[in-house]
Amino acid sequence: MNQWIAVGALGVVAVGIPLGMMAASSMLRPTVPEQGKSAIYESGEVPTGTARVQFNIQYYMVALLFVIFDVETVLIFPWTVIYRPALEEGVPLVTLLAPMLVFIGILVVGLVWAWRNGAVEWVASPRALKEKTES
Amino acid sequence: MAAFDFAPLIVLLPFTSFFVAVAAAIWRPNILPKGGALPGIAATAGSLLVSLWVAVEVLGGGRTAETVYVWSTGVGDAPELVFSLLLDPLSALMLLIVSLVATLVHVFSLGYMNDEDETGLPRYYAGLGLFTASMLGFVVAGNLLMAFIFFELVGLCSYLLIGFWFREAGPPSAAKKAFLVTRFGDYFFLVGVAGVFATFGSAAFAGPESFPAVAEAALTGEASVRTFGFGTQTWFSVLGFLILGGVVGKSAQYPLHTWLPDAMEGPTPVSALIHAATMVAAGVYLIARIYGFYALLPTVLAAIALVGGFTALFAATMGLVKREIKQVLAYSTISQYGYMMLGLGAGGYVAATFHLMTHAFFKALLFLGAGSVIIAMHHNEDMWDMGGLRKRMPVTYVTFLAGSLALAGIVPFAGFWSKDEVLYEALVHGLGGSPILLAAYGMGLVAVLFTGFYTFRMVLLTFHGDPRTELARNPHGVGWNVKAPLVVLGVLATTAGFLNMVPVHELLGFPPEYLHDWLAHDGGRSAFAGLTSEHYGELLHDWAGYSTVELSAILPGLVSLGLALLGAGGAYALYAGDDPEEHTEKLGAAKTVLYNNYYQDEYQVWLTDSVVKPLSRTMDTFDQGVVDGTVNTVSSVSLFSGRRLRRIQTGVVSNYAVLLTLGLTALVLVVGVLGGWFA
Amino acid sequence: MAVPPSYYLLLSAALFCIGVAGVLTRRNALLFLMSIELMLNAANVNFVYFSQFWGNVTGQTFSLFVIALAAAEVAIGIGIILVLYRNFDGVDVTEATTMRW
Amino acid sequence: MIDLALQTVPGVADGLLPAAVLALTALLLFGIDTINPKEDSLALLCGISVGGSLLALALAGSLLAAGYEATPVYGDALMIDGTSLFFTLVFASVTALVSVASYDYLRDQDYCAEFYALVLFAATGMSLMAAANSLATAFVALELTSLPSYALVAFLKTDEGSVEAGLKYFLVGALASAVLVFGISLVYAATGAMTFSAIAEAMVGAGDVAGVLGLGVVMIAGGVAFKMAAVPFHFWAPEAYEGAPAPVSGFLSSASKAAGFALAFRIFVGAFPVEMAVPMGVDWVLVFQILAVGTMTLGNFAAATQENIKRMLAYSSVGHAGYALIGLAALSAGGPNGNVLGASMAHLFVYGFMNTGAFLFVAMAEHWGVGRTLEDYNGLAATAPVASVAMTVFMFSLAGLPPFGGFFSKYVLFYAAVESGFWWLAAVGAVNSALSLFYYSRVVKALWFEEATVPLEIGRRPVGLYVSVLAAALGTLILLPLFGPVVETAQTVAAALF
Repeated sequence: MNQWIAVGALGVVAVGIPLGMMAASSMLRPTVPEQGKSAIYESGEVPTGTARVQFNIQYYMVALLFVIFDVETVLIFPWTVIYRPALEEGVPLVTLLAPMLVFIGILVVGLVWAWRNGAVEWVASPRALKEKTES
Repeated sequence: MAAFDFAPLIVLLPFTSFFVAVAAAIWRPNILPKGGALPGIAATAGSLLVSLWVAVEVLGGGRTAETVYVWSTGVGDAPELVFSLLLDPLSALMLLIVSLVATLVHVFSLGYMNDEDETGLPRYYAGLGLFTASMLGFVVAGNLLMAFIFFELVGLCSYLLIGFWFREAGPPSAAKKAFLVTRFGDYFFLVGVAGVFATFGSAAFAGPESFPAVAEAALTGEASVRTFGFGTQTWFSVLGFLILGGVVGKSAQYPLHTWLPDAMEGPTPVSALIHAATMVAAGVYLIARIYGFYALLPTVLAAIALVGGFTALFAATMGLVKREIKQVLAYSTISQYGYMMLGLGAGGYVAATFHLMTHAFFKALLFLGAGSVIIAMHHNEDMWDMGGLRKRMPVTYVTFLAGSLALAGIVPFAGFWSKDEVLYEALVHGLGGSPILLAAYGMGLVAVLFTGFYTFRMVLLTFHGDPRTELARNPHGVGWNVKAPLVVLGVLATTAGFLNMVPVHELLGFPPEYLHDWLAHDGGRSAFAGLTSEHYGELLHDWAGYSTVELSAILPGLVSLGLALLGAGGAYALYAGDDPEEHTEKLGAAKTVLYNNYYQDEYQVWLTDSVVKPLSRTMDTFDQGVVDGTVNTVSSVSLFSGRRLRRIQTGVVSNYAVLLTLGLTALVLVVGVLGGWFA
Repeated sequence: MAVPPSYYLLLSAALFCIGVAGVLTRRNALLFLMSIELMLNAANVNFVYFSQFWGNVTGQTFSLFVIALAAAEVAIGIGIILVLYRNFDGVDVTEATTMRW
Repeated sequence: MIDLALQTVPGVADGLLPAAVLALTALLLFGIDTINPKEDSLALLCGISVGGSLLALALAGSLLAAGYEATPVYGDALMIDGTSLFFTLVFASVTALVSVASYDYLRDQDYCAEFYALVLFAATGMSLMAAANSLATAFVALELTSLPSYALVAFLKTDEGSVEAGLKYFLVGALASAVLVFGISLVYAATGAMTFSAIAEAMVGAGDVAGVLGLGVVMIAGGVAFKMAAVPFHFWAPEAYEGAPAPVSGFLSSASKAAGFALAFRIFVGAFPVEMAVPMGVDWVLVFQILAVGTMTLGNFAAATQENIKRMLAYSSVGHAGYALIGLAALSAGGPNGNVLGASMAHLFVYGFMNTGAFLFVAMAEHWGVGRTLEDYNGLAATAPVASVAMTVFMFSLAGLPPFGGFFSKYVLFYAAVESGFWWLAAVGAVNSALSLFYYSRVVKALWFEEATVPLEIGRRPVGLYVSVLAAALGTLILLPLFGPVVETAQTVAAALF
């Protein structure tokens, strides 16, 4: 079990150092609360509101597309693992390549569909347009 | 064998008329003259002719059991499911009865429905056609599954026809009650059918592979069947009781008789069809059809006899106090089917079949007669509003009287011979070492007295005395289409009993007992030897332990005749003469007569109040409270628990997740503990 | 210093139970989804370890499938949660109770 | 002829052709929508969808008729045999019915192409579920069925009911699939295998980890029970069926449920054979017995008290899952298992027609603007007699009244249960059937015997809905004479599973 002692010690140290530093600094520093300190830092810009704003829904759409296509690509990974050994074993190139082409083809159909249906176009919402003209 | 080739027509003809009427109802409601009656009449008359032909063929020794259509051959040792025809003396006889009554009912409907300008006639005739076709299909069924299918179709048709006047309040609920109560019995039947298949691998009625034959072989040890861990006899009895469940529901036996009086809400010709030849008869016919199976099971037989005897008595007492003419007839039907069950349970296969036949004639007659009275009375059914119809409707009166004499069991009308034989069989088998039958016999005997009483009370109140209302003074006339069926049935109700006059045969040595001979022989075909009354007699003797004592048929016949006459006389003493109230008004001075009338009235009140009413009321309370109560409790408990159960569905998806998790955990625990994972 | 298989089973079971607890207690649809992701990943722990334990890659490959399908599920789920937000003005799963019993 | 056609498709096993046709049809629909996203020609889309599903139906039917031999394809990942083709028949016919019916339903909707594509993707998933031969393909196929289904249920984006239904379906579904995956991982932990035959072989040596294996098996059972809508995994069903567009309800409650059963039959018969699992203490038969009894009872009891027809049908569909579960619950080592399982399959087949038909009738009523409660149906027969006759056929058939198809399937099912010695399952089923007659007959009574409270105006006779309702009714009736071949086929292919 002694190897676990090392792991535990690492944990203790990992938690202890930051805690200790924060404790030390709070004991040493002067405490001057001021409004500017708790204000949102926007690189010098004056913040227009809180950080808890609602994002435009289209951020999610793009993010969703990304997540899906990104994760689907993971499925190419097992194929690449067997690709070279299988070729060396004498499996015909077509047999090896065709399934992956079909897979990617289906993904492409989906992507093109999403594209044509306007999933990646940035449509300014009426409200956003209104706000823009007002400001 | 030409006749047998045409036998499927017996079923198909009314079925075609059903389609014609349905098609007419959907596309061209007015295309058919008489609202579709004529195709129905033609079809049922055609069935009757073919049935006659079949009967002649059977008389000449012809028998057949053939497969018409194979549903499924099954895989491996799974049984075949087939449609098959079985034509033997029993089914040939029943075919004649059903097709005859159905034809007459169709004709009568011309007067009862068409002439009264009812609407929806195509629907009515479609129902009648399907009803007839289903019953005929049931009669020719060659196996239990096919019988069950048609049995259910009969129930469905009764639902459609009882609820014919669905815009009124009563008929739909009566239809529903009839449907549900009989269905309740049928579910037992269904399980029974499945059980028969599982046990014997076949549900055929006839032949060496038939399930009665296999059952017999299994009891002697010559064949092995699956009995699911029960003793052979015990398991067979369980099956017998399950099938009996369907019979009790359809034949309106205690305690599932409650639907039948309500079913009077349907049109009267339908009542005639239901009670005389089709739905109610189906139950008794089913037992007769597989009598070779029941004859092996003394427990079930005793139960059948007791249920029958009790129902006969119980229904007869309730018939004593009813006001409406059709209600009296309804209770008499229950009572008469009780006799048939008694006959079957007591080993009187021929007697019960005989009573089934005579009852079909005289009860159809009585219902049609009542229908004629109802037409005349402008659809008023209260007997206390009638009286004196004798002079105004002579044909109806005479035929109705013939039917009543038959119902009451007065010699020489048909009912006497058959009822007497049923009671005789119960008595001789009871004395021959099955004392339990004596109790059933006793109940049947007492019921004879009551039957005589209520029958003649009905006749006297309806036809005799003075008219009590304006309606009864000027009744509506009835046409030939009402009278002709009445006359045909009147003749049959008078003479049908001569087919099997046991006491006369004993006394004089002739005429022959035609029905006994008809049912006793296999026509030289050994495959049908298992379906004869001779064979049933042997089975009853060997397995049910029924033996007979030597006893003259004459004395018991005289006893029951005496009781019937006593009952009839009682009714005569109470209800003969003119109506008390009317009488008092007209002859205010005639004090003696008034006194007599008063005395009658008092006596009647006393009799009903102190004897009959409490009895009936007790029966009624029992009926309403216990029997209906049980049924209602079951349904309300179901609905209540249903309402509780649906509350689980709270609509909050988190709760579903909780319940799902808990359910899964419970499953894991149960399987885990039983499977020893945690050991 | 091989870690015994039962430890991995316990780890994945613990993850799974945390997920279940989240499902049972959270009313926010997004957190509900995240809890389910946790349960899926509990399964992935099993797959990855036992793939190595049995010496075949079936389990590891399958865990890739699980990840991909989880992403697809999230995509559908976010879509449904969006229309939920529009119709019920919130993402509280206990609010949508127009149908019950 | 078929054989020739099959030779020309490289890389696709001929038995997979029905599934491939379904998938290609869905892709084709996507393609059409891609070319012209704004203007959907509903007739074209509907035609393609119906054509594709009918082609799949014909292919599956002819392969089945030709006596397709069981062939594992793609390294044992899928198994094409009679069972998979039989179920493909069910899925393809329900898909065709639903596609035709949706024609009228979608008339005023957007995203019609997506609707049809999703239906066909789900159908593809279902036929793969029926062909799954490995836990991996089983899970992927199940998700391929589920994900489009979630979207379909929530299809009416602005309708509160539809969205709520979609949410509940999705959340419960996600939970169930997490349970399923965890179950699979435990089975993999205990056996180190994914394909069914390998698991069955490895079970011999897994005696000392029976607990892990058993837990996994029960969790897998839970995961597929979600698809079947069996108690206690049914909670989504009443709401999803009630809130979803009625054609989708019909699709889910018939085809998706059947797919759940197909998968369960495959997994449990193939991977955990009764004669091995039960002695080990992994008594999944017991699990299904509990589920069957609970499902039958709860479904029918809850249905009996419903006033909303769609919800009543939803609960009745839960009840029918209970009947079909008898197929798994009445298995025993050395029993007539093929008969039981085949009877259950035949019941699902008949059920596919009658239940879809009933939901499509509800769709028609919704189309006319008739309300959803029983009272709103009063006197509908006077206005729409033909459709009401069809609905009556469905109701009586669902109740198991002869002479409709539902009677035979239920009869054969109960008979098979009795034959295997599980008479008590048949008894519970029979009692529940009796209760079910009560609520089915209420619908018939409302249609025919009650007076309409408000005069009903029917503007248009929707062609598509009429065609599909009548086709379903015809199917229910034709299965009367044809039931023999159906049940024989089902029992033959089921026997081949053991």
